[in-house]
Amino acid sequence: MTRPDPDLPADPDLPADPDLPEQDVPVAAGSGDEPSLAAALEAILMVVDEPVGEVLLAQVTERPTAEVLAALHGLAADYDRAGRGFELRPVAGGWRFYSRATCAAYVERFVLDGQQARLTHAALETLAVVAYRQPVSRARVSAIRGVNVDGVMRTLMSRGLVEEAGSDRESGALLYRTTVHFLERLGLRGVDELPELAPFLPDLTGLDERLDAIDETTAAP
Amino acid sequence: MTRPDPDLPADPDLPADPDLPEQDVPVAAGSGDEPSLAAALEAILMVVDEPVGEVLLAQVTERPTAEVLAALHGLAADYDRAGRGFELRPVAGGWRFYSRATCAAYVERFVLDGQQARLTHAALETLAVVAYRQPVSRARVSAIRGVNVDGVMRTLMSRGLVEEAGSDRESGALLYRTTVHFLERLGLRGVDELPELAPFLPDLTGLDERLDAIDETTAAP
Amino acid sequence: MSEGSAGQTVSVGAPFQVHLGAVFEGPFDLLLSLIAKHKLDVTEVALSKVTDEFIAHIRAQSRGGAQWDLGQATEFLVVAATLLDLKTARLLPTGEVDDDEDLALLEARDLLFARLLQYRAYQQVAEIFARRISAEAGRHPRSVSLEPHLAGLLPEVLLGLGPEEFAALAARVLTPRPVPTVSMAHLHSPRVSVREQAAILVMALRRSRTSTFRVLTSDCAGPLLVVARFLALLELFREGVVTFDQVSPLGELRVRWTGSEDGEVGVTDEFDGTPMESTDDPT
Repeated sequence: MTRPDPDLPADPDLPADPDLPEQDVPVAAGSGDEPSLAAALEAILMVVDEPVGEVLLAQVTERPTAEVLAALHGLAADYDRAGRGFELRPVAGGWRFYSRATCAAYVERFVLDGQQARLTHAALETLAVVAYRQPVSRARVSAIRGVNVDGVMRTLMSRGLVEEAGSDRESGALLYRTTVHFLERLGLRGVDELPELAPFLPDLTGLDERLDAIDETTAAP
Repeated sequence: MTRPDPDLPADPDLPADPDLPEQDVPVAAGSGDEPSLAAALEAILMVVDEPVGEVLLAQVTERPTAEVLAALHGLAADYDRAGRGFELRPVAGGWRFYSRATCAAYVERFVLDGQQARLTHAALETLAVVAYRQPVSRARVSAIRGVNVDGVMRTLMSRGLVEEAGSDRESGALLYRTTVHFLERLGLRGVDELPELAPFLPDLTGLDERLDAIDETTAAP
Repeated sequence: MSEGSAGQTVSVGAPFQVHLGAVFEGPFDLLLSLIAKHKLDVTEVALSKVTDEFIAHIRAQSRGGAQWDLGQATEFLVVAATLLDLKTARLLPTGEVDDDEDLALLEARDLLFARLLQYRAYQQVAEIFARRISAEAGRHPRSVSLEPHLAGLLPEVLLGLGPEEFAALAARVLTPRPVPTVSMAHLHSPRVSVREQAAILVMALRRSRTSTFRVLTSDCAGPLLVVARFLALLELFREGVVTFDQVSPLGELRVRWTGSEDGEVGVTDEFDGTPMESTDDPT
């Protein structure tokens, strides 16, 4: 602790740092008191505790959605370029401030639940099947994976990654889907952002009917 | 507003150096993967709910308090100059990001527009668990609902429906209970007026044991 | 049953696994690993080439004295039977399709092949999921309480429920979800001898000449016995005293006795040695 730095009394009039490179950011509108759109968005996003869609942001700021979207992307790029400790990202259907991954080591000393239990292979595979097939019955997931998935599905539900989604009209089987939390964990805007399954999968026309037959064979209690 | 750090005794051996260089204030460190001090501070403050004091920030970033303080002031000045929608302010107990006062009109409109007067389904369910299990820890509520309830609990508290109720003697976990305001909203005079659950319940025998088991399962890292 | 690595958070109904240095979850996982191990493409050839090893691993599993979940064991058996069929077909002089049985075999092969490819696709996507999740883990969302002056602006909250409805909601939330499977963890697996089971099968088949797997296992008290009978059947097949056929894929597995009317049938006791590092076999 023998650093040469004094315990500097905080200077109330600390001058603006002339070396700061970020003076050209387009945030300041310069038009009197009225804040710029970018500043208004920043202010709103400061108080949200869940992702906010650009449509709602457009309503509140009374600006066209396209303009709002452009401003959001502009801010996000601005933070990235400046290497700020936070980033603005579209996740799970909306925009939200996140701490930057490179700063994770510091943040995690404050955010206690930062370390989430790792998912097993079994859980990840089951999650993948649910994600691409939702809404899907447990029996169907079992048939695709070739193993009983009851335990894994329970784990996924208790982790808030999968939830019930009504029941199948014909069979009455409970159906499952992925949650918003799943999107957040993967950093996806929506399920439509999932990588294409097709490159990994040949044409499997008719396979589902066959799997249904297998469902009946193997899913019997 | 800003004052000398009262927690840190000035080191008499060190010469005062009013010209402490602020090379860490610029956010972009440019030094490889390691984030700059300013970026680390931004990351921490962006995700921490409570104000954080500079001494704690200095500990976590392993930098002298004076340097941290200078960086914080540098960031605050930077945001002010750029007219960002957020500001970094020292309040009682430490530093925190706030929405900027000049953007208040937008933020208020958002809060009023965006947050419906009606509670979400998730919030209602969480409230129900708190009401019938109070005083109860957040972990227990999470275990019962099967999802993380931190955000929802915050909402319930900010809506004045739930409040803190001391801490558990054994685990030290914070406990929560419903408020008088909650009872009023429900038209009841006391918690004892909540309708009995029994007629609605199939059989709760053994539920608590199961929940304890769940607690153990989900609390594991 | 294993190091528990695939089921670290799964306490009930832990998946059925087979050892091959690593832990496998399900027949497709095992098959794909075997194919990868031999640096084969996923083709029909690969399927028939890895058949022996696949069967060997089922054997090794049973030798471990592990408990078998019937639902999961079934999948292994279905795949094993299909693989055996494929292998048998390749041993035939020609690959020509000249009767319904061959057609059914082709269909079974295609189905197995398609399921294997489908499973592989999800396995690959699961890897992408894992990468995304770990990339995402370093980012933390801002999720803070409302600044006090803003919280004061919030309109009076509307519960929208009366006390009775609220109680009903609470009851529903507090009711434990039905547990979909019954834990068998408390059951001890009795020791089962494949050789003994083979003797039972020989008696039954000599009497009836033909039978089905379903009938042959109808008196089995538990999954372990079913598996032991299946393994015994494989042994008998190896001894050349039974043949299998399956009219439709996943349909009834028919067993026909082709051995002698009497005399000893030599079934090895390789399954019946001392259980290996079994933790759940009380012995």
